[in-house]
Amino acid sequence: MEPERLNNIVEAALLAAQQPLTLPMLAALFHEEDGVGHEDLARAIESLTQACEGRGVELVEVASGFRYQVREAVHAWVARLWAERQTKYSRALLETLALIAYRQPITRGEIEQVRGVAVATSIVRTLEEREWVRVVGYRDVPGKPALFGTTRQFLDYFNLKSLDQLPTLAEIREIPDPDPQLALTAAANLPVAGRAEASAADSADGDSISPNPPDPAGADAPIDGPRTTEDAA
Amino acid sequence: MEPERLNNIVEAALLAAQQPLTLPMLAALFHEEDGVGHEDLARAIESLTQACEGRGVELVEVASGFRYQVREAVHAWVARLWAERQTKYSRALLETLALIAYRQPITRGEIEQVRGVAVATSIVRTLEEREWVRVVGYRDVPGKPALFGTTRQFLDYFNLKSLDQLPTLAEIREIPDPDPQLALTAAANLPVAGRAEASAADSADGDSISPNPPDPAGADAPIDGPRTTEDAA
Amino acid sequence: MSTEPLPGAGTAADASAAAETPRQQEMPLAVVLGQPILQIPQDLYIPPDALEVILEAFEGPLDLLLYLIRRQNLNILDIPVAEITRQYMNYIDVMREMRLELAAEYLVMAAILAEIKSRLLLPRPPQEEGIEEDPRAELVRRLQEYERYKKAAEDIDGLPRMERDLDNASAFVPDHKVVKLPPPVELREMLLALRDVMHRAELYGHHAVEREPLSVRQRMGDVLRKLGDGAFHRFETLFDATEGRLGVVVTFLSLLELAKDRLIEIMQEAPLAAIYLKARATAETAD
Repeated sequence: MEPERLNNIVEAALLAAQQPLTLPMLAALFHEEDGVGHEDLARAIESLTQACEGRGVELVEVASGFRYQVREAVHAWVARLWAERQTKYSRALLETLALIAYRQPITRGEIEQVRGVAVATSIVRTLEEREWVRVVGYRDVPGKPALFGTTRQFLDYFNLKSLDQLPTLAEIREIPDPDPQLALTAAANLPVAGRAEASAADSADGDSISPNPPDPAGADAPIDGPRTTEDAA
Repeated sequence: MEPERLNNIVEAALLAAQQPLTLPMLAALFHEEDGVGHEDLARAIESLTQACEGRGVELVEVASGFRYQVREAVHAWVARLWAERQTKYSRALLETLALIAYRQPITRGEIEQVRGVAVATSIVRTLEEREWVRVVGYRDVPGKPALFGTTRQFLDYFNLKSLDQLPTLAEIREIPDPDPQLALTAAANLPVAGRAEASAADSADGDSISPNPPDPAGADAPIDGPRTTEDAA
Repeated sequence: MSTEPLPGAGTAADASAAAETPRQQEMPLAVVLGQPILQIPQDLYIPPDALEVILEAFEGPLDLLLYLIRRQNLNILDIPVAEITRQYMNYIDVMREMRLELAAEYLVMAAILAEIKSRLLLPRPPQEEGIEEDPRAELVRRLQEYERYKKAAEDIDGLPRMERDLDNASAFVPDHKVVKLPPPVELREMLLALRDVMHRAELYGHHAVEREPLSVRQRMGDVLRKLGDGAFHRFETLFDATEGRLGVVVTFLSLLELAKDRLIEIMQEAPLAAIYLKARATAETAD
């Protein structure tokens, strides 16, 4: 199949589908005689992506595939098509979502421990109804609490390809020498440790509170030394 | 507003809206300060229409306004996005097919005799449309009923070189009941069934437990159900 | 162009432009007497009416503590427990007055603060000094942990997201007809169906279930189709030499079966003369 025709079909299919399409899904549109392989499709995507430059829409890849979407730059105008649209979420919901995203799999109890307050059932239900989170298993402790994780729809909604693209989680600031006297003076001078953590797999116990000196350029330096605090009891 | 920005907004709005937009509807997206008149919008539409040349979609005006739509020329491919798997075949159809395979050439009356119930015309038609069975002749009795036999396509679909590769009736009698556990082992002795058909409609949850030959690495083993740890309540 | 939201403009810019553009509006912390309150008051003293609603803006005791610490620009590691506890208790008192259903978490936090304060005040036996950790450490750890995810939630909220910042682009599909794909069939399903129907018909009982060459059955169909024109066909034309001996045998057996089944006629005018075959019924004779 000539590249131009292939491009046209892929463009039309992506615009016709109501959800993102993966390469295998696109490949399924063709018959064997069309002789269209994944590389051909990848090239078509590439070419269509470039063709969007300077236009009001863009072709992006999110977790569940490729989609055309309205560019952020013009969305303010386009959004007037929908006068009433709820696009705001409560802090409680966003914090719960953040904990599930960064610490999954996580139980409701563990979320409550970090947030210091109970998680309303309605929040969990909303997140599940939006299909942003789902139960991925159960923890083997009394009560067998459900473990929550995020879904592809969550990533799609927030325009992400994978969890790795989430904003990096802020590093915990160092805990100074536990001497209260010292702490009062020393702690004030400690810079904020801003190490970027790339992975959402980063779990609570994996948070190393590292005694490294501040390194302005060291955003990516692996600071995975042994934990030095004993407050995790 | 510069024409390029205006074009982008109009393009994005038309692609974001779920129905055609009229010029007044488009005009309502802009503020007075944007200084966008109907002539500007008409020019934008004109320019966007031209930009569609040689692409998979076109900008057209219909009774209720302007919309982007998939071009006729690529529709045949795009339509496969909505290829629907019909629901499973009925028991009656499978029995009819099996009797035709094993006792061909056979008339509908003879099938009914064995099954003890009438064979719906729709069943025969479905099997004929799928090109698995066909009329091979007629029996010389009053009414000259058609005799049915299976086709090459039938063999191809079930991956058989000839009908002799089907299990004998004696073997069939020994097939254990379709207990999910037993099915996996018993099916291993049967010829491979079900040609794989790539389809966008084939979603993960649609995975049926298929009697594919057991894969030693277990990669294809149908253990995709909801994970239930043994301690899950 | 002046009122257009700049591409990529930050949220602060949006807030000011919110009135004229369809941009997201900043959610007020609270609405007191019809007036939105966008900022948490800088003073500790808050009119009790306002406090009631402002407290709803806090996501719990950790959030409230963080606010108290941050409001005074204090390093979180450096909590002056006594002062923070005093302020916290002030809030709790007002909350108690205003909201009977004050969340227990707030009271638990008050107890924790009181405990930390008392432990800091108590002299410790010299041998334990330096071993026992700062009584504030656990609280600090929790505050830090909470603050991380509070920030993470803000970051997620800041991501461009569907509906608010982005939208699906889609084109109309004329002639939205659905291509129907037939359902997949497993051979096993068909065999199970056959097993059941055989059981039902008790065919196993009075039928020879020994190996029946199914290829003969198929060949019967093939032969019938060849004879489907109703004309006489010479016996030899039904055989395909390229199939070899087995193929010839299969064809021959199928002819015998067809004859036995009264589906074909076999004719020979004279001994050793050519043999002709003909279907006993054809589409033309069928009505």
